[in-house]
Amino acid sequence: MIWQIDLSVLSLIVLCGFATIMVKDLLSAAIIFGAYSFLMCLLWTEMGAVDVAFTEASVGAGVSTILFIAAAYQTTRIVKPRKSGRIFAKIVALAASVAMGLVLLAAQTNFPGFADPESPASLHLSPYYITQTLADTAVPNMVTSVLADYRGFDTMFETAVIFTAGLAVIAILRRVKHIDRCELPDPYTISAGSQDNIIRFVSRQLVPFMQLFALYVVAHGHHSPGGGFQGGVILGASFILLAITYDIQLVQQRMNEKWNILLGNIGVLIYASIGFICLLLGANFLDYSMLSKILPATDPVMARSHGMLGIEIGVAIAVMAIVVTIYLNLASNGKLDKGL
Amino acid sequence: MDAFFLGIAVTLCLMMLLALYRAISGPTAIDRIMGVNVIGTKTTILLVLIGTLYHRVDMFVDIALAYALLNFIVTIGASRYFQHHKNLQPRGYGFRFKAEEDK
Amino acid sequence: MNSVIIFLIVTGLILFLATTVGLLRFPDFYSRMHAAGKGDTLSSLLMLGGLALYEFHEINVATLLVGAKILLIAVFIFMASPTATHAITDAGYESGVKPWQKEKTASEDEG
Amino acid sequence: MEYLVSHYNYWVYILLMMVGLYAMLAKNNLIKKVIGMSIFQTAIIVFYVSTGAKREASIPIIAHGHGHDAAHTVIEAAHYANPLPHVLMLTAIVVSVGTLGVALAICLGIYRRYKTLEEDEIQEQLHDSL
Repeated sequence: MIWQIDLSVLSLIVLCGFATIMVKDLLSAAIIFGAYSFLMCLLWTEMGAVDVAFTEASVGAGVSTILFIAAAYQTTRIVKPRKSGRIFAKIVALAASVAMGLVLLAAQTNFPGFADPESPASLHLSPYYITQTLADTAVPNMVTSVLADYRGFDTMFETAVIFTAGLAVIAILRRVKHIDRCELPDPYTISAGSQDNIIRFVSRQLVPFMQLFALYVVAHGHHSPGGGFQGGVILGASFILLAITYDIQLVQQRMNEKWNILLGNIGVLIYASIGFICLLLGANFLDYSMLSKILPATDPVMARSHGMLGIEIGVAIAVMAIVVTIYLNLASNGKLDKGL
Repeated sequence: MDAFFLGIAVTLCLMMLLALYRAISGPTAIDRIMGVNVIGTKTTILLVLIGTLYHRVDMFVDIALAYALLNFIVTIGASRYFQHHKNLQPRGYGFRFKAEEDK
Repeated sequence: MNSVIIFLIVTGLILFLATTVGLLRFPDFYSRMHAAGKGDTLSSLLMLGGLALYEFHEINVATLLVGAKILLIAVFIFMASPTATHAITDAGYESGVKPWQKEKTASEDEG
Repeated sequence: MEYLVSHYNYWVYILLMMVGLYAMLAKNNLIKKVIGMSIFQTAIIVFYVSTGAKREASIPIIAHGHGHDAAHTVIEAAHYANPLPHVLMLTAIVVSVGTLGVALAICLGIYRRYKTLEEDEIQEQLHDSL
């Protein structure tokens, strides 16, 4: 950690957080929230959490702000002024948050100092991960090895949670029949002038690089920050860029809804089936060292590394499909024909 | 050289504060998008700078590359909002809308 | 070598200072966009160029790769940043922001 | 003074948590509440990542480690940041996108039915329909 940058970025973050809440316009709030997530990414890089920063970079820049903008697009950006009865609720909320703040402030006096190497969190369990990762799994990036190997169960169910979120969005929003559809006023059509070609041309050039880079992130996650989650989000963001600059129909042609849901399933299935293969080979669930029996020319250590790569690919596929599904459903209000 | 890079990084943070002022107080939402766009570009540079300070640039450069690729999705998406919605919001935030003038 | 790096980065910083001053002081949307679009892109390119040059202080495969990646970032910013500027300006024009004119009175300016 | 220097990170997370909780409780607009929820989430992530930071420590990726040939280099736990909070928070961020998507989908569903995002107007409409 570098405390000079830490202090300046933290003050910027607090400012941004207050501004996001204060501003009286949903679109502006979404945009300032984008700046907030940029600053968060900086904070985590500076604290040394590169993988977290990478996730925040891809999620904050690529997906979450766009989801807010899409929601404001489909509903309204106007926040109506508060009615008089809300003052009581405001006072209660203020009292509750101040009370919570005081309780936490009282609790943090017993915390170890910031960045203390002797803090209890850094003395138990994590030294094992730090010192044994290379010998156990031949993966220099400890975050990847802890994520995919030591805590493989955790990650599997996180992937399942993301998959469930995608299903929930489809269940809430998707409208197939015409009777179910709630017609909003048609958005103003874009002027089909020549200016729009510039944006389309540049994004057409950038999308292949994005997808190639996402594959690199998935494959190189063992040796540098990155992995299945980040690569999957970047892949999904490339489709979101296509959907914004062209239209949703184009993305539908490339990856229709059926394939999207199927890919989400396949991703989670790849993860679970690698676990079951380990089980069939006589080891515990998700114990990749047994994979050396079926993978040619690998010892148990390298087999763990290869097993991690396999589940990262599954995670990437699932995350990509779900991110694209969530965006398409939100941006088109469940109709999947036109939108933001 | 490290002290120089640290000074540059802190100065960039301070200048981001000025850009953030435009993003927070900007009279219209488009001004805010502009401020956030500037902050995003500077974030890319600060990521590489922090990597240089840690002496591990090879690990940080991927994050910066992801930022350079993804940064403008927000900008394009937000500006797209205005191209679609240009006369759906007659009560603008400091704008004069075309539809109002036509009347 | 070091003096070249310092020159590049400091020039980028001064250009970025000009950008932020323009962002704060200019009277209307289009002139602010003018400052933000140009100064931002050029200062980013200069600073990334300086940082890439700093990576080349010893030449081997690893540093060459990192330097090439930093230059690739510069290329992507060079593509993406003017496009983003164009998109914002276009959005402002489409939603009918009026350019600022000097002879306008304050009451007209409010609209 | 030392106490001040060593605890300022915690104050920031408390402040952000208060901002998020206040927005979730007091704001009338549903999407504003969702933004408050996101800020609350990031406050928790700041706290976790702060516990993983170490003074004078590098990022949790072993330097120059490629395959078996680097196995004989000595690895000290104090030289690398604690990877465990990073892992937990990495998945939390991606899951937060999922929850954000579901929350916004519910907002869209409510808007589809009640034509408003304001909490009190929805309550009025609910009272009228009873």
